[in-house]
Amino acid sequence: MAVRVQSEAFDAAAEMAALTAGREDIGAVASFTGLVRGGAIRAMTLEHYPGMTERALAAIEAEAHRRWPLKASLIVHRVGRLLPGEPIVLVAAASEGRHAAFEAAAFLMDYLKTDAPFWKCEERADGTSDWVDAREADGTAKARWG
Amino acid sequence: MAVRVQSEAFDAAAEMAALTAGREDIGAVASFTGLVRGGAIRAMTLEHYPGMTERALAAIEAEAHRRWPLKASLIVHRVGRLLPGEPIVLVAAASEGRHAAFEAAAFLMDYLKTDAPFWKCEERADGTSDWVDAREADGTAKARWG
Amino acid sequence: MRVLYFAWVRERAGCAAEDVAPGAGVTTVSDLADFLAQLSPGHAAAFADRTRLRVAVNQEQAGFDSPVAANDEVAFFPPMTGG
Amino acid sequence: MRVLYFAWVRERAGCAAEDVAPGAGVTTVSDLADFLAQLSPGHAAAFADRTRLRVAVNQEQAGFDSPVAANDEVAFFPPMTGG
Repeated sequence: MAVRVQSEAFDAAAEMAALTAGREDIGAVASFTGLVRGGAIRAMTLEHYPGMTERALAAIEAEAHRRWPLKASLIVHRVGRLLPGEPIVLVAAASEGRHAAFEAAAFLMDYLKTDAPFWKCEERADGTSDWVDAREADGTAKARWG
Repeated sequence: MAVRVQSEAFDAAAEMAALTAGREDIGAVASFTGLVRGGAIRAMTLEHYPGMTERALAAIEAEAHRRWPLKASLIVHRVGRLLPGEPIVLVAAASEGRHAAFEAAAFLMDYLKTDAPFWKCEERADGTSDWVDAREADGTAKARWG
Repeated sequence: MRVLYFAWVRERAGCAAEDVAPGAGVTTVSDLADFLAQLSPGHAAAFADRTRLRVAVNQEQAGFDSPVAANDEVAFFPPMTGG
Repeated sequence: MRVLYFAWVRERAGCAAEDVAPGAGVTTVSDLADFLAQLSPGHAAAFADRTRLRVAVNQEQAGFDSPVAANDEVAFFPPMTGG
Protein backbone atom coordinates (compact mmCIF):
# COMPACT_ATOMS: atom_id res chain seq x y z
CA MET A 1 0.00 0.00 0.00
CA ALA A 2 1.37 3.35 -0.98
CA VAL A 3 -0.02 6.81 -1.63
CA ARG A 4 1.99 9.71 -3.01
CA VAL A 5 1.19 13.29 -4.00
CA GLN A 6 3.94 15.01 -5.93
CA SER A 7 4.62 17.79 -8.42
CA GLU A 8 7.33 15.77 -10.18
CA ALA A 9 6.42 13.67 -13.19
CA PHE A 10 6.21 9.94 -12.55
CA ASP A 11 7.09 6.98 -14.70
CA ALA A 12 3.94 4.87 -14.72
CA ALA A 13 5.85 1.94 -16.16
CA ALA A 14 8.56 1.99 -13.50
CA GLU A 15 5.97 2.42 -10.75
CA MET A 16 4.10 -0.66 -11.93
CA ALA A 17 7.27 -2.67 -12.33
CA ALA A 18 8.22 -1.82 -8.74
CA LEU A 19 4.80 -3.02 -7.56
CA THR A 20 5.48 -6.61 -8.60
CA ALA A 21 9.28 -6.72 -8.43
CA GLY A 22 10.49 -9.80 -6.59
CA ARG A 23 6.93 -10.97 -5.91
CA GLU A 24 5.65 -14.42 -6.86
CA ASP A 25 2.26 -14.16 -5.17
CA ILE A 26 0.72 -11.66 -7.61
CA GLY A 27 -1.17 -13.08 -10.58
CA ALA A 28 -2.95 -9.94 -11.72
CA VAL A 29 -2.23 -6.22 -11.86
CA ALA A 30 -4.80 -3.74 -13.13
CA SER A 31 -3.78 -0.15 -13.54
CA PHE A 32 -5.19 3.15 -14.64
CA THR A 33 -3.32 6.20 -15.84
CA GLY A 34 -5.08 9.52 -16.32
CA LEU A 35 -3.43 12.01 -18.67
CA VAL A 36 -3.93 15.66 -19.61
CA ARG A 37 -5.73 15.84 -22.92
CA GLY A 38 -4.74 18.55 -25.38
CA GLY A 39 -6.94 20.07 -28.03
CA ALA A 40 -8.64 23.08 -26.45
CA ILE A 41 -6.46 22.80 -23.35
CA ARG A 42 -3.00 24.35 -23.17
CA ALA A 43 -2.24 23.29 -19.61
CA MET A 44 -3.89 21.98 -16.47
CA THR A 45 -3.04 23.15 -12.96
CA LEU A 46 -3.90 20.86 -10.07
CA GLU A 47 -4.42 22.32 -6.62
CA HIS A 48 -4.85 20.15 -3.54
CA TYR A 49 -5.35 20.28 0.23
CA PRO A 50 -2.05 19.15 1.72
CA GLY A 51 -2.62 16.83 4.65
CA MET A 52 -6.23 16.06 3.87
CA THR A 53 -5.25 14.71 0.44
CA GLU A 54 -2.91 12.10 1.85
CA ARG A 55 -5.46 11.12 4.50
CA ALA A 56 -8.24 10.80 1.92
CA LEU A 57 -6.12 8.74 -0.46
CA ALA A 58 -4.93 6.44 2.33
CA ALA A 59 -8.55 5.96 3.45
CA ILE A 60 -9.66 5.12 -0.11
CA GLU A 61 -6.80 2.66 -0.50
CA ALA A 62 -7.57 1.04 2.87
CA GLU A 63 -11.24 0.68 1.87
CA ALA A 64 -10.19 -1.07 -1.36
CA HIS A 65 -8.09 -3.53 0.68
CA ARG A 66 -11.09 -4.18 2.91
CA ARG A 67 -13.30 -4.95 -0.09
CA TRP A 68 -10.91 -7.05 -2.20
CA PRO A 69 -8.06 -9.44 -1.36
CA LEU A 70 -5.31 -7.19 -2.70
CA LYS A 71 -1.63 -8.09 -2.58
CA ALA A 72 -0.43 -4.56 -3.33
CA SER A 73 -1.75 -1.20 -4.45
CA LEU A 74 -0.54 2.22 -5.41
CA ILE A 75 -1.97 5.70 -5.87
CA VAL A 76 0.25 8.45 -7.27
CA HIS A 77 -1.31 11.85 -8.00
CA ARG A 78 0.43 14.93 -9.32
CA VAL A 79 -0.19 18.54 -8.42
CA GLY A 80 0.98 21.75 -10.07
CA ARG A 81 0.96 22.75 -13.74
CA LEU A 82 0.83 19.89 -16.23
CA LEU A 83 0.98 19.94 -20.02
CA PRO A 84 -1.07 17.91 -22.50
CA GLY A 85 0.13 14.32 -22.69
CA GLU A 86 1.51 14.35 -19.14
CA PRO A 87 0.19 11.81 -16.63
CA ILE A 88 -1.95 13.17 -13.79
CA VAL A 89 -2.72 10.06 -11.81
CA LEU A 90 -1.76 6.41 -11.61
CA VAL A 91 -3.62 3.78 -9.64
CA ALA A 92 -2.75 0.11 -9.58
CA ALA A 93 -4.20 -2.88 -7.77
CA ALA A 94 -2.57 -6.30 -7.56
CA SER A 95 -4.22 -9.53 -6.52
CA GLU A 96 -4.27 -13.24 -7.26
CA GLY A 97 -7.01 -12.99 -9.88
CA ARG A 98 -8.02 -10.46 -12.46
CA HIS A 99 -11.52 -9.55 -11.32
CA ALA A 100 -10.42 -8.26 -7.93
CA ALA A 101 -7.62 -6.30 -9.56
CA PHE A 102 -9.87 -4.69 -12.18
CA GLU A 103 -12.63 -3.86 -9.73
CA ALA A 104 -10.29 -2.45 -7.12
CA ALA A 105 -8.53 -0.22 -9.66
CA ALA A 106 -11.88 1.13 -10.92
CA PHE A 107 -13.02 1.62 -7.32
CA LEU A 108 -9.85 3.56 -6.44
CA MET A 109 -10.43 5.91 -9.38
CA ASP A 110 -14.14 6.41 -8.69
CA TYR A 111 -13.54 7.28 -5.05
CA LEU A 112 -10.49 9.39 -5.79
CA LYS A 113 -12.59 11.50 -8.19
CA THR A 114 -15.17 12.38 -5.54
CA ASP A 115 -13.37 12.08 -2.19
CA ALA A 116 -9.80 13.28 -2.70
CA PRO A 117 -9.35 17.05 -2.42
CA PHE A 118 -7.90 17.93 -5.81
CA TRP A 119 -9.12 20.69 -8.09
CA LYS A 120 -8.29 21.21 -11.75
CA CYS A 121 -7.90 24.59 -13.42
CA GLU A 122 -7.73 24.48 -17.23
CA GLU A 123 -5.78 26.96 -19.31
CA ARG A 124 -7.40 27.13 -22.71
CA ALA A 125 -5.66 27.85 -25.98
CA ASP A 126 -7.36 31.26 -26.16
CA GLY A 127 -5.58 32.35 -22.98
CA THR A 128 -8.55 32.10 -20.64
CA SER A 129 -8.60 29.69 -17.74
CA ASP A 130 -11.28 28.22 -15.53
CA TRP A 131 -11.88 25.71 -12.77
CA VAL A 132 -13.22 22.42 -14.03
CA ASP A 133 -16.74 21.65 -12.83
CA ALA A 134 -17.33 18.36 -11.05
CA ARG A 135 -19.19 15.90 -13.24
CA GLU A 136 -22.42 14.42 -12.02
CA ALA A 137 -21.33 11.17 -13.66
CA ASP A 138 -18.51 10.91 -11.13
CA GLY A 139 -21.02 10.81 -8.28
CA THR A 140 -22.96 8.14 -10.13
CA ALA A 141 -19.79 6.13 -10.72
CA LYS A 142 -18.96 6.21 -7.02
CA ALA A 143 -22.52 5.29 -6.03
CA ARG A 144 -22.36 1.97 -7.87
CA TRP A 145 -19.98 0.63 -5.22
CA GLY A 146 -22.72 0.95 -2.59
CA MET B 1 -4.15 -1.39 -32.41
CA ALA B 2 -1.51 -4.00 -31.99
CA VAL B 3 -1.39 -7.68 -31.19
CA ARG B 4 1.79 -9.64 -30.52
CA VAL B 5 2.60 -13.21 -29.52
CA GLN B 6 6.17 -13.76 -28.45
CA SER B 7 8.40 -15.98 -26.37
CA GLU B 8 10.60 -13.08 -25.28
CA ALA B 9 9.83 -11.27 -22.03
CA PHE B 10 8.17 -7.90 -22.42
CA ASP B 11 8.49 -4.71 -20.44
CA ALA B 12 4.90 -3.86 -19.50
CA ALA B 13 5.94 -0.37 -18.48
CA ALA B 14 7.72 0.41 -21.74
CA GLU B 15 4.82 -1.05 -23.74
CA MET B 16 2.38 1.23 -21.97
CA ALA B 17 4.61 4.26 -22.32
CA ALA B 18 4.83 3.63 -26.07
CA LEU B 19 1.04 3.48 -26.26
CA THR B 20 0.65 7.13 -25.26
CA ALA B 21 4.00 8.57 -26.41
CA GLY B 22 3.50 11.80 -28.34
CA ARG B 23 -0.28 11.59 -28.01
CA GLU B 24 -2.38 14.43 -26.60
CA ASP B 25 -5.78 12.90 -27.34
CA ILE B 26 -5.66 10.14 -24.71
CA GLY B 27 -7.08 10.93 -21.29
CA ALA B 28 -7.27 7.43 -19.88
CA VAL B 29 -5.29 4.21 -20.12
CA ALA B 30 -6.39 1.05 -18.35
CA SER B 31 -4.11 -1.95 -18.37
CA PHE B 32 -3.94 -5.46 -17.11
CA THR B 33 -0.87 -7.60 -16.57
CA GLY B 34 -1.15 -11.29 -15.82
CA LEU B 35 1.81 -12.93 -14.11
CA VAL B 36 2.88 -16.46 -13.25
CA ARG B 37 2.19 -17.10 -9.60
CA GLY B 38 4.65 -19.17 -7.62
CA GLY B 39 3.91 -21.21 -4.55
CA ALA B 40 3.01 -24.69 -5.79
CA ILE B 41 4.07 -23.81 -9.34
CA ARG B 42 7.69 -24.09 -10.48
CA ALA B 43 7.07 -22.99 -14.06
CA MET B 44 4.30 -22.51 -16.59
CA THR B 45 4.58 -23.47 -20.25
CA LEU B 46 2.25 -21.77 -22.70
CA GLU B 47 1.40 -23.47 -25.96
CA HIS B 48 -0.55 -21.74 -28.71
CA TYR B 49 -1.92 -22.21 -32.21
CA PRO B 50 0.26 -20.05 -34.47
CA GLY B 51 -1.82 -18.24 -37.02
CA MET B 52 -5.14 -18.73 -35.30
CA THR B 53 -3.84 -16.98 -32.17
CA GLU B 54 -3.02 -13.78 -34.01
CA ARG B 55 -6.35 -13.88 -35.86
CA ALA B 56 -8.29 -14.44 -32.65
CA LEU B 57 -6.49 -11.66 -30.79
CA ALA B 58 -6.96 -9.23 -33.67
CA ALA B 59 -10.68 -10.10 -33.80
CA ILE B 60 -11.03 -9.55 -30.04
CA GLU B 61 -9.24 -6.22 -30.29
CA ALA B 62 -11.38 -5.13 -33.26
CA GLU B 63 -14.54 -6.02 -31.33
CA ALA B 64 -13.38 -3.88 -28.40
CA HIS B 65 -12.87 -0.96 -30.79
CA ARG B 66 -16.39 -1.47 -32.12
CA ARG B 67 -17.86 -1.40 -28.63
CA TRP B 68 -15.88 1.48 -27.11
CA PRO B 69 -14.38 4.68 -28.55
CA LEU B 70 -10.76 3.61 -28.09
CA LYS B 71 -7.80 5.72 -29.12
CA ALA B 72 -5.30 2.87 -28.88
CA SER B 73 -5.01 -0.66 -27.62
CA LEU B 74 -2.47 -3.39 -27.17
CA ILE B 75 -2.41 -7.12 -26.52
CA VAL B 76 0.91 -8.87 -25.88
CA HIS B 77 0.90 -12.54 -24.93
CA ARG B 78 3.87 -14.75 -24.27
CA VAL B 79 4.34 -18.37 -25.15
CA GLY B 80 6.95 -20.88 -24.02
CA ARG B 81 8.23 -21.65 -20.54
CA LEU B 82 7.76 -18.90 -17.95
CA LEU B 83 8.91 -18.71 -14.34
CA PRO B 84 6.99 -17.42 -11.31
CA GLY B 85 6.86 -13.63 -11.29
CA GLU B 86 7.18 -13.36 -15.06
CA PRO B 87 4.46 -11.56 -17.01
CA ILE B 88 2.27 -13.72 -19.26
CA VAL B 89 -0.03 -11.19 -20.82
CA LEU B 90 -0.49 -7.44 -21.09
CA VAL B 91 -3.59 -5.74 -22.38
CA ALA B 92 -4.12 -1.99 -22.48
CA ALA B 93 -6.94 0.20 -23.71
CA ALA B 94 -6.73 3.97 -24.17
CA SER B 95 -9.63 6.36 -24.59
CA GLU B 96 -10.76 9.87 -23.68
CA GLY B 97 -12.47 8.79 -20.47
CA ARG B 98 -11.83 6.21 -17.82
CA HIS B 99 -14.96 4.06 -18.05
CA ALA B 100 -14.38 3.08 -21.68
CA ALA B 101 -10.74 2.30 -20.92
CA PHE B 102 -11.54 0.13 -17.88
CA GLU B 103 -14.38 -1.73 -19.57
CA ALA B 104 -12.45 -2.35 -22.77
CA ALA B 105 -9.42 -3.69 -20.88
CA ALA B 106 -11.62 -6.07 -18.87
CA PHE B 107 -13.42 -7.12 -22.07
CA LEU B 108 -10.12 -7.85 -23.81
CA MET B 109 -9.05 -10.11 -20.96
CA ASP B 110 -12.39 -11.91 -20.68
CA TYR B 111 -12.48 -12.69 -24.39
CA LEU B 112 -8.81 -13.57 -24.56
CA LYS B 113 -9.34 -16.16 -21.81
CA THR B 114 -12.05 -18.01 -23.73
CA ASP B 115 -11.38 -17.24 -27.42
CA ALA B 116 -7.62 -17.08 -27.91
CA PRO B 117 -5.96 -20.48 -28.47
CA PHE B 118 -3.46 -20.62 -25.62
CA TRP B 119 -3.02 -23.53 -23.23
CA LYS B 120 -1.14 -23.54 -19.97
CA CYS B 121 0.82 -26.48 -18.61
CA GLU B 122 1.94 -26.15 -14.99
CA GLU B 123 5.11 -27.69 -13.61
CA ARG B 124 4.58 -28.25 -9.93
CA ALA B 125 7.27 -28.15 -7.26
CA ASP B 126 6.96 -31.93 -6.81
CA GLY B 127 8.12 -32.48 -10.39
CA THR B 128 4.75 -33.39 -11.88
CA SER B 129 3.11 -31.31 -14.55
CA ASP B 130 -0.39 -30.96 -15.88
CA TRP B 131 -2.52 -28.97 -18.27
CA VAL B 132 -4.56 -26.30 -16.56
CA ASP B 133 -8.32 -26.86 -16.77
CA ALA B 134 -10.45 -24.08 -18.18
CA ARG B 135 -12.42 -22.32 -15.47
CA GLU B 136 -16.17 -22.13 -15.73
CA ALA B 137 -15.91 -18.63 -14.25
CA ASP B 138 -14.13 -17.53 -17.43
CA GLY B 139 -17.15 -18.43 -19.52
CA THR B 140 -19.36 -16.53 -17.09
CA ALA B 141 -17.06 -13.53 -17.26
CA LYS B 142 -17.26 -13.48 -21.04
CA ALA B 143 -21.04 -13.92 -21.02
CA ARG B 144 -21.57 -10.67 -19.11
CA TRP B 145 -20.60 -8.71 -22.24
CA GLY B 146 -23.64 -10.05 -24.11
CA MET C 1 -10.23 28.83 14.22
CA ARG C 2 -8.18 28.16 11.08
CA VAL C 3 -10.12 28.62 7.83
CA LEU C 4 -8.82 27.38 4.47
CA TYR C 5 -10.11 28.05 0.96
CA PHE C 6 -9.35 26.16 -2.25
CA ALA C 7 -9.79 26.63 -6.01
CA TRP C 8 -12.31 29.34 -6.97
CA VAL C 9 -13.42 29.74 -3.35
CA ARG C 10 -9.85 30.80 -2.54
CA GLU C 11 -9.79 33.17 -5.51
CA ARG C 12 -13.07 34.84 -4.47
CA ALA C 13 -12.19 35.05 -0.80
CA GLY C 14 -8.88 36.61 -1.81
CA CYS C 15 -6.80 34.43 0.50
CA ALA C 16 -5.87 30.79 0.96
CA ALA C 17 -6.08 30.73 4.74
CA GLU C 18 -7.01 32.96 7.63
CA ASP C 19 -7.32 32.72 11.39
CA VAL C 20 -10.67 33.90 12.69
CA ALA C 21 -12.31 34.22 16.13
CA PRO C 22 -16.00 34.31 15.30
CA GLY C 23 -17.26 34.25 18.86
CA ALA C 24 -19.37 31.87 20.92
CA GLY C 25 -22.47 32.21 18.73
CA VAL C 26 -20.76 30.29 15.92
CA THR C 27 -21.25 26.59 16.67
CA THR C 28 -21.77 25.06 13.21
CA VAL C 29 -20.18 25.27 9.77
CA SER C 30 -23.29 27.17 8.66
CA ASP C 31 -22.81 29.77 11.42
CA LEU C 32 -19.16 30.07 10.42
CA ALA C 33 -20.11 30.59 6.76
CA ASP C 34 -22.49 33.40 7.80
CA PHE C 35 -19.70 34.99 9.78
CA LEU C 36 -17.10 34.66 6.99
CA ALA C 37 -19.49 35.90 4.27
CA GLN C 38 -19.60 39.38 5.87
CA LEU C 39 -15.82 39.80 6.09
CA SER C 40 -15.48 41.28 2.57
CA PRO C 41 -17.30 41.48 -0.78
CA GLY C 42 -14.98 38.69 -1.96
CA HIS C 43 -15.99 36.50 0.96
CA ALA C 44 -19.65 37.29 0.23
CA ALA C 45 -19.11 36.15 -3.38
CA ALA C 46 -17.36 32.98 -2.20
CA PHE C 47 -20.32 32.04 0.01
CA ALA C 48 -23.08 33.34 -2.27
CA ASP C 49 -24.20 29.87 -3.40
CA ARG C 50 -23.56 27.29 -0.69
CA THR C 51 -24.92 24.47 -2.84
CA ARG C 52 -21.68 24.80 -4.81
CA LEU C 53 -19.48 24.50 -1.72
CA ARG C 54 -18.11 21.50 0.10
CA VAL C 55 -16.65 21.51 3.59
CA ALA C 56 -14.03 19.68 5.59
CA VAL C 57 -13.59 19.98 9.35
CA ASN C 58 -10.17 18.88 10.58
CA GLN C 59 -9.45 17.37 7.16
CA GLU C 60 -12.55 15.14 7.15
CA GLN C 61 -15.48 15.79 4.85
CA ALA C 62 -18.31 17.46 6.77
CA GLY C 63 -21.60 19.28 6.17
CA PHE C 64 -22.92 22.76 6.87
CA ASP C 65 -24.66 21.36 9.95
CA SER C 66 -21.42 19.95 11.38
CA PRO C 67 -20.23 21.45 14.66
CA VAL C 68 -17.12 23.63 14.77
CA ALA C 69 -15.00 24.64 17.75
CA ALA C 70 -12.26 27.13 18.43
CA ASN C 71 -9.29 24.96 17.51
CA ASP C 72 -10.79 23.38 14.40
CA GLU C 73 -9.38 23.62 10.89
CA VAL C 74 -12.31 24.29 8.55
CA ALA C 75 -11.92 24.23 4.76
CA PHE C 76 -14.32 25.43 2.08
CA PHE C 77 -13.92 24.31 -1.53
CA PRO C 78 -15.83 23.32 -4.68
CA PRO C 79 -16.66 19.67 -5.41
CA MET C 80 -13.45 17.78 -6.05
CA THR C 81 -12.19 17.30 -9.60
CA GLY C 82 -9.00 15.26 -9.34
CA GLY C 83 -7.99 12.13 -11.12
CA MET D 1 -6.95 -32.46 -44.91
CA ARG D 2 -4.55 -31.03 -42.36
CA VAL D 3 -5.27 -31.98 -38.76
CA LEU D 4 -3.66 -30.24 -35.78
CA TYR D 5 -3.68 -31.16 -32.09
CA PHE D 6 -2.82 -28.99 -29.12
CA ALA D 7 -2.10 -29.39 -25.40
CA TRP D 8 -3.15 -32.77 -23.93
CA VAL D 9 -4.96 -33.69 -27.15
CA ARG D 10 -1.58 -33.48 -28.92
CA GLU D 11 0.07 -35.53 -26.17
CA ARG D 12 -2.56 -38.28 -26.42
CA ALA D 13 -2.65 -38.33 -30.21
CA GLY D 14 1.13 -38.56 -30.16
CA CYS D 15 1.65 -35.94 -32.83
CA ALA D 16 1.09 -32.22 -33.33
CA ALA D 17 -0.08 -32.41 -36.94
CA GLU D 18 -0.88 -34.94 -39.58
CA ASP D 19 -2.24 -34.99 -43.11
CA VAL D 20 -5.18 -37.33 -43.58
CA ALA D 21 -7.42 -38.32 -46.48
CA PRO D 22 -10.52 -39.66 -44.74
CA GLY D 23 -12.57 -40.19 -47.88
CA ALA D 24 -15.81 -38.76 -49.21
CA GLY D 25 -17.92 -40.10 -46.34
CA VAL D 26 -16.36 -37.60 -43.93
CA THR D 27 -18.27 -34.34 -44.33
CA THR D 28 -18.40 -32.96 -40.78
CA VAL D 29 -16.02 -32.47 -37.89
CA SER D 30 -17.85 -35.26 -36.11
CA ASP D 31 -17.22 -37.65 -39.03
CA LEU D 32 -13.57 -36.62 -39.01
CA ALA D 33 -13.30 -37.26 -35.27
CA ASP D 34 -14.73 -40.77 -35.79
CA PHE D 35 -12.16 -41.37 -38.50
CA LEU D 36 -9.23 -40.03 -36.46
CA ALA D 37 -10.23 -41.91 -33.29
CA GLN D 38 -9.51 -45.26 -34.95
CA LEU D 39 -6.01 -44.34 -36.17
CA SER D 40 -4.29 -45.45 -32.95
CA PRO D 41 -4.98 -46.13 -29.25
CA GLY D 42 -3.57 -42.65 -28.57
CA HIS D 43 -6.02 -41.12 -31.00
CA ALA D 44 -8.83 -43.08 -29.39
CA ALA D 45 -7.83 -41.68 -26.00
CA ALA D 46 -7.68 -38.16 -27.42
CA PHE D 47 -11.22 -38.42 -28.75
CA ALA D 48 -12.67 -40.48 -25.89
CA ASP D 49 -14.62 -37.57 -24.36
CA ARG D 50 -15.64 -35.07 -27.00
CA THR D 51 -17.30 -32.80 -24.44
CA ARG D 52 -13.74 -31.92 -23.38
CA LEU D 53 -12.69 -31.00 -26.92
CA ARG D 54 -12.97 -27.78 -28.88
CA VAL D 55 -12.54 -27.45 -32.64
CA ALA D 56 -11.35 -24.89 -35.14
CA VAL D 57 -11.81 -25.20 -38.90
CA ASN D 58 -9.43 -23.04 -40.90
CA GLN D 59 -8.43 -21.24 -37.69
CA GLU D 60 -11.98 -20.21 -36.78
CA GLN D 61 -13.82 -21.76 -33.84
CA ALA D 62 -16.27 -24.38 -35.06
CA GLY D 63 -18.45 -27.19 -33.74
CA PHE D 64 -18.61 -30.94 -34.24
CA ASP D 65 -21.46 -30.36 -36.69
CA SER D 66 -19.40 -27.97 -38.83
CA PRO D 67 -18.66 -29.12 -42.40
CA VAL D 68 -15.13 -30.08 -43.41
CA ALA D 69 -13.64 -30.39 -46.89
CA ALA D 70 -10.47 -31.82 -48.36
CA ASN D 71 -8.31 -28.69 -48.13
CA ASP D 72 -9.39 -27.62 -44.66
CA GLU D 73 -7.15 -27.21 -41.65
CA VAL D 74 -8.94 -28.75 -38.68
CA ALA D 75 -7.63 -28.39 -35.13
CA PHE D 76 -8.69 -30.23 -31.95
CA PHE D 77 -7.78 -28.90 -28.54
CA PRO D 78 -9.03 -28.48 -24.94
CA PRO D 79 -10.86 -25.32 -23.84
CA MET D 80 -8.46 -22.40 -23.95
CA THR D 81 -6.58 -21.37 -20.83
CA GLY D 82 -4.52 -18.37 -21.84
CA GLY D 83 -4.22 -14.97 -20.25
